[in-house]
Amino acid sequence: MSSTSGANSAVRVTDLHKNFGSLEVLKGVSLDAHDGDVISIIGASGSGKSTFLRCINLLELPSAGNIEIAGEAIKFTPPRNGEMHPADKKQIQRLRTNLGMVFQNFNLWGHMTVLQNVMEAPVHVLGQSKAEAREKCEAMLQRVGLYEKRDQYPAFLSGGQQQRAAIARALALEPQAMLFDEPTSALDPELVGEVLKVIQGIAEEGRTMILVTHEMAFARDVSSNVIFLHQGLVEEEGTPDKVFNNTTSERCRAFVKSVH
Amino acid sequence: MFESLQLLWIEPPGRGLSLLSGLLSTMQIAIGAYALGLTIGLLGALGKIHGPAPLRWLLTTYTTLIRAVPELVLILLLYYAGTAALNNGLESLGFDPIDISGLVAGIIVLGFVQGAYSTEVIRAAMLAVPRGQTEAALAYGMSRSQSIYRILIPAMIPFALPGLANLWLIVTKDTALLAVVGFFELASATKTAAGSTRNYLLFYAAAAVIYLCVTLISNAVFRRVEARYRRGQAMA
Amino acid sequence: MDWSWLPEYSDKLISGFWLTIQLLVICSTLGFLLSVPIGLVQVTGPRWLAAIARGFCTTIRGTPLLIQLWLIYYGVGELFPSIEGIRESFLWPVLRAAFPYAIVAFTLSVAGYVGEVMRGAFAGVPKGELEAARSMGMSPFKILYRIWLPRAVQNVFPTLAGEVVLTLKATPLAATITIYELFGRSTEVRQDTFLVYEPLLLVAGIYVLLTGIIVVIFGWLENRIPKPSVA
Amino acid sequence: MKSLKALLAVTVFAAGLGVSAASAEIKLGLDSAPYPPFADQDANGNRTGFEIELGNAICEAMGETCVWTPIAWDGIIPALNAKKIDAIFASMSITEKRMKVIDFSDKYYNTPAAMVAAKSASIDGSPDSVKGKIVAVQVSTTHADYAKKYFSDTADEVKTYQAFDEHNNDLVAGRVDAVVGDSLAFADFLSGDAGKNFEIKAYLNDEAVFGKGVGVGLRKSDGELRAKFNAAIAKVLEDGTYDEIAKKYFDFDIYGK
Repeated sequence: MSSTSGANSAVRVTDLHKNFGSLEVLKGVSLDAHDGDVISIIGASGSGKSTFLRCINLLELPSAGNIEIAGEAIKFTPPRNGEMHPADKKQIQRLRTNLGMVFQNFNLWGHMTVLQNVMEAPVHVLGQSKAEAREKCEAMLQRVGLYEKRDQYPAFLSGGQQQRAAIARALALEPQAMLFDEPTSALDPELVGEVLKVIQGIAEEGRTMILVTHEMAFARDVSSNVIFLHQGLVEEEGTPDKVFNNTTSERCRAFVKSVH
Repeated sequence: MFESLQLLWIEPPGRGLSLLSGLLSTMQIAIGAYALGLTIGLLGALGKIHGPAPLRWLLTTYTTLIRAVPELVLILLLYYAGTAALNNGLESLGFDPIDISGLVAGIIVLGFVQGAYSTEVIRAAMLAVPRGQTEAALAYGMSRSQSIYRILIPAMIPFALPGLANLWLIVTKDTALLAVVGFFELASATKTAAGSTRNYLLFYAAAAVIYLCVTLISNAVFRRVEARYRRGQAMA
Repeated sequence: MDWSWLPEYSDKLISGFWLTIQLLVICSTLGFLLSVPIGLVQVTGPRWLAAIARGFCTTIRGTPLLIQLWLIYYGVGELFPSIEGIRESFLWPVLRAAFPYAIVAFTLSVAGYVGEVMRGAFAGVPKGELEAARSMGMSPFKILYRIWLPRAVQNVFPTLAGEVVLTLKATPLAATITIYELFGRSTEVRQDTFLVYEPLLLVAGIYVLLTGIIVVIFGWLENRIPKPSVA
Repeated sequence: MKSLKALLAVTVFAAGLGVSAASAEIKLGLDSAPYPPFADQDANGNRTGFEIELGNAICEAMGETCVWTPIAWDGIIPALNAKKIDAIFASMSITEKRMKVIDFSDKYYNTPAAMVAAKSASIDGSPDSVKGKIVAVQVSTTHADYAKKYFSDTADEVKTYQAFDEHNNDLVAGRVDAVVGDSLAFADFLSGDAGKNFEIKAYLNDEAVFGKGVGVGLRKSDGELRAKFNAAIAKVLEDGTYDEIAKKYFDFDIYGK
C-alpha cells in the first residue's frame, strides 16, 4: 500500500480474514495508514467494510491476519472457534486508546452529560486529573461547536449534535488515528453536512483517519487514499482520482456510478 | 371504641411501642434483604449474560425454582436448611458454629428469594442497554470490568428501576411471612398484641395501615429516584 | 432422607392438594371477574368510582396478604359474638367455617392485583377500535364484552398467567387460618414425624410442578388466541 | 459507582450485624405466641409469666446467662435440633413421642389438661358428648394428640391452630364448640371478659398421651446441659425460689405429683 507522506505507520493491517461461522466476510484485506493519511473505505453493504474497521480495534475478533497499531503488533493466541483472541488484554486496552472510534449510532452514554461523555475516557482510562481533562474536553467541545450543550444529556440533542459530541469524545483520547464507521448513515439528510464539516476539519489538521463511508463526494474530497471492498476482498485501491475516475475494475466503476 | 383505640398508643397499656419496634425490625429485615437481593441480582444477571454455560445453567435453575415455590415454603426450607447447612459446613471445616440472629436469618432467607427476582429484573435491564454503549467503552480502552462498572450498570438503572421498585414493595410485604416462623417483626408483633388484648380487628387493621403507609412513602421515594435517573432520557 | 411416612399420609396430602386446586381455581376465577369492573371504572367510570377502585387496588397491593387474611378471619370473627341471633341464622354454617374467609381474602387480593393489570389493559386498547364498534351501533355492554374485554385480555394474557402463579404461591397462607391445603398437610406431617425437610421438599416439588402446568396451559391458550397487534 | 459500593457495604454490614461467634449464652426457646399465665408480654414488650420467671431463676441457679428466643411453636423442636436454640422452655410435656427426637430434663410443673366449652353446652369431655361438634386444639401439643385419639371418630372435626389464643378466639367467635388445652392456661382466658360464658367441662387424664409433666426440652447430644438443668431445678425447688414464684401466679401446688 503506497503512502503519500512516507511517515511512520499508524495502523497496519495485513491479510485480515474474518469468518462468521461458515460465512467468509473478509478474505484477506490489508491496509497501511501512515501518519497523516486519510483512507476511505467504500463498497456495497455486505462488502465487509464495517467489519474490517471493527476488527482493527478488536470489537470483532479476526480469524487470521496481523494488526499493528503505532508500530506495535497485537499479540494473539492461536485461533479458537474461528476467532483469534488477544493474548494480552492490557495490551489491547492500551492500544485502543490510540484509536478514536466514531460509531454509526453515536453510542453516546445516555446516563452522562455531553461533557461527562467526553471526559470519561481521559479520566478513567488515561488517568488524567479531572481539572486537566475538563479544560481539554471543553476546548474539544468548542471545536465541534457544542460547548453550549456540554451539560445536556445526549437524548436531548439532535443526531448531528450527538455525532459531533461523539467525535469530540473520540478526539479527547488524542488518538494516533481516528476510525469512523459510517458516521453519517444514521443521520437525517439535513444534518449530514454539519458532521462532515467537522470531520473535514479534523482531516485538514493532518490527523490520521480511516473512514468507512457512503458519502462518495466527501471521500473524494478528503481522502489521500480510497479502498473499494467487494465481497471481502480489495477490488480497487489508490488515489481518489484513480478509484473514482480511472479504475480498471468493472465492479468499482459500476459501484461508483450507482451511488452517484 | 375510644378505649380500644388507646391500645394503639405508645404508653402502656397501649401496644404502640411494640408495634413500632416491630416496624423497625421489619424495615431492617426488608432493607437488608433488599440489598442482599440486589447484590445477588447484579452478580446473577452478569453471570447469566456473560458467565460460562454451567454457571448460566445453575443460575437459571435458581431463578426458576425460587420463582415457582411459594415464599412461605421457601422461608421454612431456607430457615431450617440454610442456617443448619452453614453451621454444618463450618463445623466440618473445623470452625465454631456461628450464631445467626433472627434478624440476619430473616435477611438471608428473604434476600435469597429476592435475589432470584432481582436477577431477572437486572438481566432484562442489562439486555435493554444497547450493545453500542459498552462497545464504545471498550473501543476507548476500558477494561471489561470498567465497562460494566462505569457504563453498563449506570445505563441499565433506568430500565431496572420500575422492576426494582416493585421488588422493594414485595420484600416489605414478604417480611410478614416471617411471622409464621416466629420472627419478631411487625406482623408477629401485631399478632402478639392482638392475642394478648383480644383485639384482633383493631390491631390487624392498624398493621394494614402501617404497611400501607410504608408502601405509599416508598412509592413517593421511588418516583423521585426514577425522575433523577431518567433525566438522561428524552420524554416520549 | 426419610420417606417412610409417605404411604401413611398420602391420603391427607392428596386431599390437601385438591383443596389447593379448589382455592386456586375459585379465587382466580372470582378475582378475575371482580377485576373487570375494577379495571374498567378506572378507565371510564365516574371520578368517584374510579377513585374508590384505585384506592382498593392501592390498599390490596400495599398491605401483606397475610395481614389481610388475618384481618378478615380473626378480625371479623371478633365481630360475630356481638351480633344477636347470628348463630341461629341459616348463614351460620358458612360463617363459622374458615374456607369462605380464605375465598374472600384471596379473591379480593386477586381482584386488587389483576384490577391494576386490567386497568392498563383496557386503557391500551386503541380508541379507534371502540369507535368502530360504536359506529356500527353496538350497545356499550356489547362493545365491552365483544370488543373491549377480549382485546384487553389478549394484550395482557401472559401477565394474567403470572398472576395465577402468584395466586397459587399465596395459597399456603390459608394454612394459618386452619385450612388444611397442601402446605397445611405438610405442616401436619412435620409435626407428627418431627421431620424438617422431607415434607417441605415434597410440597415444594408439587408447587413447582403446578407452576409448570399453569405455564403450559396458559401457553397453550395463548397460542390459540390470535396474536395481539404490535403497538 | 457510589451506589454499588453503598449497596455492598449495606449487605456486609447487615450480615455482620447479627453474626457472631457462638457465645456462652444459653438460648431458651419459647413460643412466639402469648401463653399466659406462663409466658406473655406486657405493653412495654417485657416478658412476663410464671415460666419466664422460673426460667430466669433456673438460669441463675446454673450460673449461666440465658436469652429468650421466640420461635413459632410448630417449629420449636426442629429449631432445637438445628441449634437455633439450646433448650425449649415452653410448657412442653414430656412424652414418649417427643423423647424419640429430643431429651427432657426432670419436670418443672404438671397441670392437668382440660376441655373448655360454653356454659350452656352439654359437653362433658367424653367422646360421645362431642358428636357433631368441632373440637379445637393447638398444633403439636399433647392436647392435639389426645383429641385425635379420643375425638376424631365422634367429633365433626378436630381443628388445629397455630397458637393457643387463636383457638380461644374462635371458641368465642363460635367457630368451634370445644377446646382442649392446659387447664391453667385456660384460667387466664376464663377469668377475662371474653371467656365469661365458658367453663372447664372436664379434666382429661391419659398419661400415655400427656406424659409426666412439663420439662425442659434438650438436644439428645446435650447430656451435660441436661444434668445442669436437673441440678438447677432441684435447687430452686429446695431453696424456696420455686414456691416464691409459683405463689405469685397460682394458689395451689403447680408442681404436682
